[in-house]
Amino acid sequence: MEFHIDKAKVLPKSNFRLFLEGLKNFGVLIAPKKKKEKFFFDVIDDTSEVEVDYTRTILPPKKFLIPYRRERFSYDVETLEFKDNFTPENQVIFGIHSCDLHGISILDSVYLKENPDPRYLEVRKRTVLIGLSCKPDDFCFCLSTGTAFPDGTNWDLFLTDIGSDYFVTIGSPKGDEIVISLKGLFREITKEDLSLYKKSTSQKKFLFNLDKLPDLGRISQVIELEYDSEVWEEEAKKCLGCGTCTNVCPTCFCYTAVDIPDLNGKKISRVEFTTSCQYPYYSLVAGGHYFKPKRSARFKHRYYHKFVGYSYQIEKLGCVGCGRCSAECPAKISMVETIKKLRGVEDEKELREAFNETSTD
Amino acid sequence: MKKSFEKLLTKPLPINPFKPEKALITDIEDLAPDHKKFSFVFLNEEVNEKWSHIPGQFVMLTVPKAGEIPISICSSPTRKGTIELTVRKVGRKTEVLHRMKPGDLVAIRGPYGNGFPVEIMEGHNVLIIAGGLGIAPLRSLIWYILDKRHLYKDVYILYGTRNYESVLYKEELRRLKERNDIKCLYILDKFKSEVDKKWTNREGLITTLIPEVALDPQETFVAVCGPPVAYRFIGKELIKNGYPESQVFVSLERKMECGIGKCGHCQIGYKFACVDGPIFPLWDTKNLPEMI
Amino acid sequence: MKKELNINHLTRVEGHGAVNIVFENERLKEIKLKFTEGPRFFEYITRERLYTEIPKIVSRICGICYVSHRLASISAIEDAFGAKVTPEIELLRKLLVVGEYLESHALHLYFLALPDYMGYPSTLAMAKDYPNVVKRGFLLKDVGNKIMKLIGGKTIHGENILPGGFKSVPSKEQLQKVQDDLYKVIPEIKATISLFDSFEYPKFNEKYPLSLCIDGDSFTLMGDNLALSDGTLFTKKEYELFVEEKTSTYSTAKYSTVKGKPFLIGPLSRINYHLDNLRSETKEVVSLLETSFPSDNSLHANVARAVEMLELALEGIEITQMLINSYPFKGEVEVKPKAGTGYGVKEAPRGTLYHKYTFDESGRCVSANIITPTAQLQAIIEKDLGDLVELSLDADDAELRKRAEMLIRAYDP
Amino acid sequence: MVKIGVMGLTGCSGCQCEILNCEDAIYKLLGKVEFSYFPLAQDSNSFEEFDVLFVEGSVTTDLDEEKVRKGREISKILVAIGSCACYGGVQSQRNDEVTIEEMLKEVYGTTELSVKVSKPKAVSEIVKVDYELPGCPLDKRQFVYTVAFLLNGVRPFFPKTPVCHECKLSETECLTLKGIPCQGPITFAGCGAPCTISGVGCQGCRGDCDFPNYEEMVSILKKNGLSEGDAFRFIKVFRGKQAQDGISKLISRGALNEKGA
Ligand SMILES: Cc1cc2nc3c(=O)[nH]c(=O)nc-3n(C[C@H](O)[C@H](O)[C@H](O)COP(=O)(O)OP(=O)(O)OC[C@H]3O[C@@H](n4cnc5c(N)ncnc54)[C@H](O)[C@@H]3O)c2cc1C
Ligand code: SF4
Ligand code: SF4
Ligand code: SF4
Repeated sequence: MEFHIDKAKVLPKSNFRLFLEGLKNFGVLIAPKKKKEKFFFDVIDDTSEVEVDYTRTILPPKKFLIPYRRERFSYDVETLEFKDNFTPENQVIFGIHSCDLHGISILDSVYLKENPDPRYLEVRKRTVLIGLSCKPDDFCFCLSTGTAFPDGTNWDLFLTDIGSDYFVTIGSPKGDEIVISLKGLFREITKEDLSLYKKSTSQKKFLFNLDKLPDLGRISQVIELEYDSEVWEEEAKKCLGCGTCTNVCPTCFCYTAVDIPDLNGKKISRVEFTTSCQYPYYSLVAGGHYFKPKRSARFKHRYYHKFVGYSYQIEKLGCVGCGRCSAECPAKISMVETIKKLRGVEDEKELREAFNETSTD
Repeated sequence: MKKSFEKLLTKPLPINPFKPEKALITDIEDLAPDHKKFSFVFLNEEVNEKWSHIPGQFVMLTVPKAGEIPISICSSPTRKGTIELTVRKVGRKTEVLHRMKPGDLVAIRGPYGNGFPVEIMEGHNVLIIAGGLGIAPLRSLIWYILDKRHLYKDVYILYGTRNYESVLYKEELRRLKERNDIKCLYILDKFKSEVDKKWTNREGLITTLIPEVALDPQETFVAVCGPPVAYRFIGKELIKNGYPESQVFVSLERKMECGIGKCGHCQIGYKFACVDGPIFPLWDTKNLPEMI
Repeated sequence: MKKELNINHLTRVEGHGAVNIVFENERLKEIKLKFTEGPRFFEYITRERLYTEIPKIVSRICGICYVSHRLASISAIEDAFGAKVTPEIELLRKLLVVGEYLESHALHLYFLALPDYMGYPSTLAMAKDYPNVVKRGFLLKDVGNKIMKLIGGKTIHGENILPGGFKSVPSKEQLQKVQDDLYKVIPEIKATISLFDSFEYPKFNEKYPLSLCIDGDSFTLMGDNLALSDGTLFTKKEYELFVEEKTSTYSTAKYSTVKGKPFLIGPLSRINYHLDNLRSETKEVVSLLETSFPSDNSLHANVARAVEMLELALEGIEITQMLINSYPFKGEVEVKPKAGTGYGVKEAPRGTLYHKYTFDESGRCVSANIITPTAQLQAIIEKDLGDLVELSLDADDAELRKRAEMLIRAYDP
Repeated sequence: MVKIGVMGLTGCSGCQCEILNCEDAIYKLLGKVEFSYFPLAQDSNSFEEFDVLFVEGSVTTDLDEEKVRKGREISKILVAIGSCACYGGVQSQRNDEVTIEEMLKEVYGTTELSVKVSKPKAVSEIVKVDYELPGCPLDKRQFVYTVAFLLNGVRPFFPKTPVCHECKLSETECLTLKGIPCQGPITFAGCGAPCTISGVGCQGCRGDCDFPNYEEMVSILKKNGLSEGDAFRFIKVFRGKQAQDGISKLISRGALNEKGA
């Protein structure tokens, strides 16, 4: 067990606003807000705007760790002196669901395991992550990806809704510091709190439609085995190649860098902007050769990377089951459905039945 | 309770792997239409001293105003002092580079990638197969081997281009042909003129040279670099002639923005061409989809 | 003895124009104002298109007065379908027009006309000597642009201006910001009025045969009735009965007349007609001017333009206040297509504009007729040019050319 | 001094106005470049030689054609600005449906006009174009970037990603999913998705992104309430030949059948 329950506290909901106000002492407060019928993470001035009952935001909180357009350096044309004008501020991201916390830990691995990116490290050091329990909807499948609970601890505090209070688990010394500094707002846990907490976490499972969840066991092999399946062509026929699935994904990290000169011809900025493997230019090389010329190849690449690539590169699946890619896809392509088709759900059912028959004999 | 970057917190900040070192263009040589060879030295003496690389590795070269491009190092690490890069003019950034002059500043970071397994190759025959601009990274390997000639057994170089005009390093290759410690077979797609015939007496595809190589395939390491389309045919021919797939190494080109496994563009299947490559054993082509 | 004077490329006007003047025996024989702009067949391309596509397509008739074309087509569409919008939508549309006029008039006054009076080839060339004047031009344009961007979605060809209203409306804070901006530019507009009032405008023409603008109890740019200076009033449905269009043999713009006569439209026509309807603050400013309205001097259109800017900025301030007071409001009403014909007229910055469409029951356009200000101005500009030349027979070519260009620019065809 | 020209063919002048809206950039440029030809904004114009010539509008008359040919001859770099110059613009949306004579007769009552008129064409159908900055009108920031790139001797870089990219980054609710017809998925981004942000579907004014999936786009538009014919017309408004080719390819592949209605 990685976290110590004796370090947990209880935050009565009546103190919630004060808690949010208190967080502002630790940096710029960022939390989910409502925009028409959707939610998004934004800088919070007025804490009454914070939405705790949200299912998913359009973009994951990664936009505050790796902005979608960011300057890496600027340099002087004559001296070629490279400067990074990067001055990160302390920030507190509140209200991150478990899947997104896992998403961040995947980004941590990508950016920091090998050749650590100093800018990412700097932002990450200055970011406090505060998790929040959630209720899944039809698009969520974090139970299958094993990311329904915040078990790894790359976060600082995690709030679980237990009715009239939040059960607050503390995941880091920074989290502890926050709790201590806002001592007056918390109370000690009681037996009932603990049992409510246990109940609420163990019940999460039942909030899912278990029949609809994909089976991700040996998913890497399935993708490799079905590499030539027609399912790819079928699904890709619908794919618009719009890149929505990767832009909204908490674990996608691809970017393109471009040097942008200014009008005076003196200062050049090297800007990195988020891109997507679904765009043809992504694999375009000199001579006009596309390595992934077909839409189906690009389509397949995303699944391949999520379920085979990440496993090789960082030893985790690249999908945390947040459901964003399926919920936002204009063509309504669903990751879960594609996987099921690949596996051949029907076959599996028959198999199971056949298996049950033989084993009961 | 561990954050995945906890150990980084205790160490001093790593040097910024994105930050290039200033270098000076000392020499530019026209090799063929749209192909130039650039020589560089770092402004910082210390960097010059410390610089070393493995043949097959590449650098990220900042072309001022235009951006960064991955370019294979075509000079050998055995010859210290300058780094040489051969660049073909194909697009936005390379055309700006082609307009630069000796004395101009650029910036370089690297070397990146795995390079050819030169140490494992020791004690074996080496067969080098280059097509077109593919000779650039292999030139690094050729000179490396020649400078450590005693470590390797028989060495063959096969080089194919469209015509004589597009042959790179013409003088150098002509002299290599005269050496008797290596065997060089050059070929042109189609003879068009007398100069073509003077260069070589062979006409046709580079794959036709492979059966002529008199080496024991089991005892041979093969290094291949050329245009993407050629790999399939070369690979097939090599296998047909008995070369084990695990001993054939190909150098692959992909779009790259970072060179250090962060930008994602260069993914080949589950691998990154920049950190897991750009040199891959032919064996990988079986596992990595769309590799060639 | 001169025979002919040609100005092949009119500069600092939108579009492509040329003037051809022929003399005979020291007398003017013929004047032709040619627009050589390629035709774009808007009346044809709108056919078979769904009504939802129409405003977008006709918006592209003109990049400067696109708001007018859009709104005229929208009011024609709403007219055809019998749709009524809410007062708030009306107000937002009016605010949009405030933006359009600020930008269009500022562009015209500062970037197209001003260099003539200051003796420069262009406004950019003035930037060094008169940085403040040029900055003011940019500022006014910018405020107009911001309003159009806010309400329409883009500064030019904003797609949020639709039959039935707007898909999204500005927030209270944004409206407040617009109001603040408008308050800020009022002194700048007043300075603009004085600037243009201070120039000397040679008079060269007789009384206008006729002038036309939208009628109303107050200064208005949208409405259903039109007024001619001879006292005739008519409705938008009768527009085609009064304004006759002919294809010209030498210009790609059509040639229109009312009662067989050339007629004036645009800022001067509007200010002349609505002089008593202006807001009191505007009236006060007008009363202090050198220029006296009503005026028959075409060049006074520039002053009229500046006056309009003031009137509209004041209107904008009132509108934003009303909108803020009625917050929150709905930006859109439902529009249900049905078969029928609809008419829309609107005062574009350079003059009255007319759109008429007939739809089938599914809301697809069957036929369209659009009469643009440029077409209506062709005749009056030619007449004015004639007067000008008659008076300037002793002037040399360069001078004549300059005067002719100034005159044409004042119309902003 | 770098010589820049801004020339208008048949169009609405919106792009040229948008250039005049780039106040800051114009100030910065004043000392370095000379606008040697910009008839919309100045008197003294020389049409002699340019480092960069920006061309707005479609080629519709013989005068247009003459001008653009001459323009090409005398300029080092020719940039087509706006969807009229890049694709033919709104005026070319029915090029595949009717003849020019038919249109002339209908609108002017005669086929004899003072200028010779032909079907509106993109500039690239007449002369070689170095860069295209589409949009109706073009995007201000893209114009400034382009000028900055070109002044520095570097070709501009605008990957042809779809509008969805920018729409997502601004965290706008997906209109296609809400049932509103939107061309974002097949349209070249770069505008910042102002239309979808205001709740209006993308109208496709910037033309095709790389490898657009027309087939699926049409089928989504149909689900969102347009008939197949209306979906075609919707897609065709700004794209000129691009869409006409794309759609006729779909029809010939048998992917879609209807053409009219
Ligand atoms: C490991 C590695 C080693 C390399 N070594 C070398 C080397 O030694 N020498 C060398 O010369 N190169 C080498 N390259 C390739 C080199 O990196 C590229 O040629 C270079 O990055 C091209 O940059 P560019 O900006 O000039 O081209 P870009 O402008 O980026 O364009 C590249 C190509 O893409 C095509 N293209 C661009 N846009 C479009 C479009 N819209 N439609 C169709 N086609 C388009 C063009 O044909 C152009 O040729 C290497 C690459 C890698 C990955
Ligand atoms: S692949 Fe889809 S479900 Fe998985 S993490 Fe990314 S956006 Fe979420
Ligand atoms: S390759 Fe595709 S799926 Fe993988 S990180 Fe990049 S954009 Fe995401
Ligand atoms: S969102 Fe679409 S219609 Fe709107 S400006 Fe962008 S490309 Fe044009």
